[in-house]
Amino acid sequence: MSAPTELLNVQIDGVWYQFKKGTRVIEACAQAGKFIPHYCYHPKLSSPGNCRMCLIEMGMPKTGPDRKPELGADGKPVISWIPRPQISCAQDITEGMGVRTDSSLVRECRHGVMEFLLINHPLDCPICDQAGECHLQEYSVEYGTAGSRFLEEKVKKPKRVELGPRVTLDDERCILCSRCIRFMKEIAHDDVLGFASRGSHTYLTAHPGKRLDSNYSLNTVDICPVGALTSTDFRFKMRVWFLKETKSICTSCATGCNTIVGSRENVIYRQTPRENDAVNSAWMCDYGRLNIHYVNSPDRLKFPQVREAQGLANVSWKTALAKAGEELKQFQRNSVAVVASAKMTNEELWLTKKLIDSLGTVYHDVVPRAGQADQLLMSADRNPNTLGAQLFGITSEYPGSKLREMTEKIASGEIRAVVALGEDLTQIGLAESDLKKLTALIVVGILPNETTRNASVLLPACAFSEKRGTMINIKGRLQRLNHATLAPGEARDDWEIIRDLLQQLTGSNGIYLIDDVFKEIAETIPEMTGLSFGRIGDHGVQLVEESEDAQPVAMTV
Amino acid sequence: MAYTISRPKLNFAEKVYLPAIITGLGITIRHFINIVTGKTKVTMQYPEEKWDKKLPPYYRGAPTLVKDEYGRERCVACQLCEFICPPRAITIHAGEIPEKDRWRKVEKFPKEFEIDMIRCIYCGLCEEVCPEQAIFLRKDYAITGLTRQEMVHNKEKLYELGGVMTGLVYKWNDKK
Amino acid sequence: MIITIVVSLAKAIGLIFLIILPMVSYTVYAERRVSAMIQDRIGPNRVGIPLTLFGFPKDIPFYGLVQPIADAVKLLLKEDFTPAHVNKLYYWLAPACAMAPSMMALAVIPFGSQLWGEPMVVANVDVGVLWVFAVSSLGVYGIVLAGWSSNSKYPFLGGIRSSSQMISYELSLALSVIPIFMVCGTLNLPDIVKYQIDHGWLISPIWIKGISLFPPGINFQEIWRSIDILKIILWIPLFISFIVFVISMFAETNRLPFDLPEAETELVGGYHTEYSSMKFALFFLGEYAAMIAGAAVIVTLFFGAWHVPFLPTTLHNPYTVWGVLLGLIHITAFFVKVALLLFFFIWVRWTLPRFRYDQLMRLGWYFFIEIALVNVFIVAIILPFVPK
Amino acid sequence: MEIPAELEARIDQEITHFPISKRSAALPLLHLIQEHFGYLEDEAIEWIAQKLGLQPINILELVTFYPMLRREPAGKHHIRVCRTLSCAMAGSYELLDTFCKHARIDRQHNGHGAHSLKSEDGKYSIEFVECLASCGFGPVCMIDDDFYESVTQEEVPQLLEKYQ
Repeated sequence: MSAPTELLNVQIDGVWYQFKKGTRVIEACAQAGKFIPHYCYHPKLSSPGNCRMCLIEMGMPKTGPDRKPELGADGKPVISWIPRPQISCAQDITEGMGVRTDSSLVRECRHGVMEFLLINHPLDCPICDQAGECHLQEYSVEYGTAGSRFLEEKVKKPKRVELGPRVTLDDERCILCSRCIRFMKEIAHDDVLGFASRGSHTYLTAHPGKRLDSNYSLNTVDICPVGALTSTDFRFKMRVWFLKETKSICTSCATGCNTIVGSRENVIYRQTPRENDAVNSAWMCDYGRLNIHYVNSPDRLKFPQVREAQGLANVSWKTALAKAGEELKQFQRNSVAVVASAKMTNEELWLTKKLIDSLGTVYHDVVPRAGQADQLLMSADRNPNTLGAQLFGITSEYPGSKLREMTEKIASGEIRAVVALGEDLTQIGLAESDLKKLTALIVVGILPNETTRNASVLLPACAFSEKRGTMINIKGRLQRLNHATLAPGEARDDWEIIRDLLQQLTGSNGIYLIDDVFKEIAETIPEMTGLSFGRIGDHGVQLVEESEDAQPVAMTV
Repeated sequence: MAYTISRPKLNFAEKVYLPAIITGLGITIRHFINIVTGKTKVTMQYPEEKWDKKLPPYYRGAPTLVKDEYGRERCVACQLCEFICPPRAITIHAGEIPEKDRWRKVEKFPKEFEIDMIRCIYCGLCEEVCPEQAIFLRKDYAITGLTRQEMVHNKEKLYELGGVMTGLVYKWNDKK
Repeated sequence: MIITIVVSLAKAIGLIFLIILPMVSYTVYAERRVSAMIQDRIGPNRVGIPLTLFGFPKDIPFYGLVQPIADAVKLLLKEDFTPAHVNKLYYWLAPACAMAPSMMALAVIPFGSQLWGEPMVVANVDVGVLWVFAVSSLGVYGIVLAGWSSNSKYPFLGGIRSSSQMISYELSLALSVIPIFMVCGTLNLPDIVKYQIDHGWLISPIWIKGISLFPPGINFQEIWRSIDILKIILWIPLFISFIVFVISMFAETNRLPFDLPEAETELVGGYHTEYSSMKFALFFLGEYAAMIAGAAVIVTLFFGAWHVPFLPTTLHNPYTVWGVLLGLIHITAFFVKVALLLFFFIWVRWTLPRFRYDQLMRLGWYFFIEIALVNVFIVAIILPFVPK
Repeated sequence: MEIPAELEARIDQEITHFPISKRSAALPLLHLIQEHFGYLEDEAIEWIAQKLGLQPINILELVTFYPMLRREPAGKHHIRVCRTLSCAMAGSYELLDTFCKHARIDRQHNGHGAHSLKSEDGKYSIEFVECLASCGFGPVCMIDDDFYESVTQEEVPQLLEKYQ
């Protein structure tokens, strides 16, 4: 925001408002509280103006013979109305413009447009996954006519088309708004979609031999106003009106895209992006979006276990924690190592730090996960909270730098006990035989792996959707995870487990709520002073100034 | 703001209650005498008397699923009945009709369709909400079972009870 | 001596097990049927002889008369659950306390004239009425103990309500019958019955003597003499006594409209909230037994007990068939009167709503005690002028 | 698909006609290639897209939009039947049916969009076109580059006979 923006006067439904120059008419109306139905218009995309749903009546100030606007009795310009309706999405406001959003002409236009859009629509809402969040449904209730006058045969178009590995297309439902085409072209920069043929036979397609396989393809499903593009993963799984929507963040990489987790009866069915211009605009990648199904895996660890002669046996939490405490107390300062995870929340990391301090060990680090960053959202760091781990001193500036030393000492038998928090030790270069050498291996995890199978005490924890907490993304933004589903079996929140482990070592510590942990953090860490879960809000709080080398986020409007 | 409700002033007869009590006793004894002398109509004596023959066409018995004249299951698993069901008796798991199937154009079908008859309140909202005319309340009303499991009607049972319903709207006819 | 004991035992056992207990069960049945009929329903009409159990095609419904037996079997077979937080001794004692007093009260009631020369009263006690009051007011202990020992808030409230209610109404109950003793000059119940046979039931203002069916005949002189203006004046306070006594009896037996200790809608069943199975049944039956005892007392005091007008009270030789028959007719007459009163009790229950607690207290302490007290003085003033 | 050097030279020359946006050269290029090969195979579409720095889908949109651009080779002889109003009223629909019958063209094969229809032996292909500018003498048709007016159904076998 450099120079003060010029304000323009616009009359909307008889009332004069002021808007910034450059506002589109449809946005001005929205700001004035007048909703204008639209299909092709999307605030983050260009406006082709092809759906005709946003037609309004528009007028320009009447100019007198002196080339100046005529003023009415109220001192405002007199508006001369354009006889034909205009689209409101592709035009910027001008000084003295008049808009009628609810005149009889406008209503008639909407009626007409809805009738045309539905002429070739298959009306298969009962099987359509979009039903319940479909603009065609909503507007036909609000602006459409109940019956159709169209008696002729409907145009047949391809159905059940696999546009790509993750997107299924039903061309009969398509209303040719071109949002998906524009998204792929303008945001994903992978121009594979287009309209073929013409007239009422026009259909959406990818070029033969090309597939919609971009890592951002599922965003087209989100922005599709009707049920033409559907997610193959979510297809026919659950009706959207059953989904409980929980605001959360994606934990698949360090970007921390804001999401909405859709779950029903403890099963997560989908994850969709939530608009946050400071992080992910309105998009997210397919990888993060679909990386949710492990939460509902039948293999999830459900009961605390301890190693007995025959192998791991289910025990009560009390017994398991007591055993863990007993084992940890046996070992000297540096014969214990703590392998934490940068997938943990700040609260868990904070308690982990306290656990490390009370154990007195210098061997602690997180496991780095590096991947390829793309030019859009995905960051090279695939751990969602590396910054948190650094902030609380679990790891150094170079995450994972201590791991080599630790693995060597474990292999040589110098380190005899390991606390593995959410990480598989075989991933840091330890063989199963090395794990067997350990006297004590306390594992907190959610899915079985080599490490959990060799644990001496196994404590089942929660997946990202089952806990509350905060994380710091790569750009230093503190964001909140929210509780969407319940953990399976007796699995417990990670922070509770770590707190209980800590209690085994130091006795009662007066922490009963996750809010207590956050309060403690906020009191200690200067960057977080004065913050609370409530203050973080749905869109997060910027903790540190955005650094230069952080991933830029695609912000094309 | 609080305000005072003025209570009616009672006269002596009302204060001693007795006239009211006697009137009340008169009313109750009249009902008693009427039923003893057979003047009062009472409810139908169920196991001996049954209404089966006189059930009206709109009678709401057990909800069932129906097939059409081509043997197609009409339900497309839209789950509106599951949504509308006040006691949440209905559970549906949807599936996709394979490409090779005769009815592939319908695309979606219920892999599992269960109605918990212990929960069902026979309100008929499922029938009313069904956009495919697939679920109907038939005239079975004495739904019994020895176990809870038995009282959960699965898809097979629902089709067995529902049978075939012809002459309904056949909207998938002209779909590709 | 032994014969006296045997005969007394036979009378007691015969009365309780052959008459009262079945009557209690069938009062429950009557309660359900009558309430149903008042509410335009049918009530339990299904439990009969379960012939289908033995392979027959159909049961005999028998108007549901076997229902009480089914109920009893059900209650006996139910799990007898004692909550952990109760005071065990009193918790177990309370149901017995609820049932026993009403049975004991019946001991002094003359429920018939005589059979084979033996007077039909278990114990002919001179202070019969006092015995009745003394014993029946013990019934409150059952309720109070149950309420207290259950160690739970609703039973506790029920117990408290019951004890204060009992105190309030015991007074008017006792005061209201004093005019009867003044008129009859005795506390002995058979003597009071005898007085009524001679001078007319106390409920009746005039007593037509001189008409006899055995042997048939009308003695006009006798009829003329039985109409006496002073006796009619005396009847007014006696009728007031009757009203107060009956209403107090409702309160004493915890019947609607005075069933505040139970008050399902407010106290979840009151004092017996924590009880189940046969212990609950004992409370339940105790309540009906109290009702029967109360009705028996009312019948004895105001309705001439076993007396049937126009029938001879005794024959020269009570050992003949006719003598025994007359004895049985008298017993039947007594219980028919009791049954009619029970019907009245039920009828009232399904007509009137429950009183509010303060209304109940107000009625007891502000009106009934005063009325009963004034009544005693009125009778005392009138009585000297009435010819013996 | 082999683009002869001579054709490529013409194409390069054509592109220079559109100095501001190469994209505008797409239609002339499509015409050139269809002229040369008789139709536009997918490979050609991709070649043009690459040539103009576009995505194949952008070219495909054009190809499917314009009825004169073909994605399948036409028959040896291509029949065009006018279906604009005056010809339609004079019986051009029936004429097309008759052509199909005699040329053994299966009309059921028609998919969506405006594809021309081809006989089994590949000898004839047929399509409806809009006005051929002889409205006074309908129905009219064109076979290859020859123009026929007032075609009756009886003449159809003879006409087909001419084009073997």
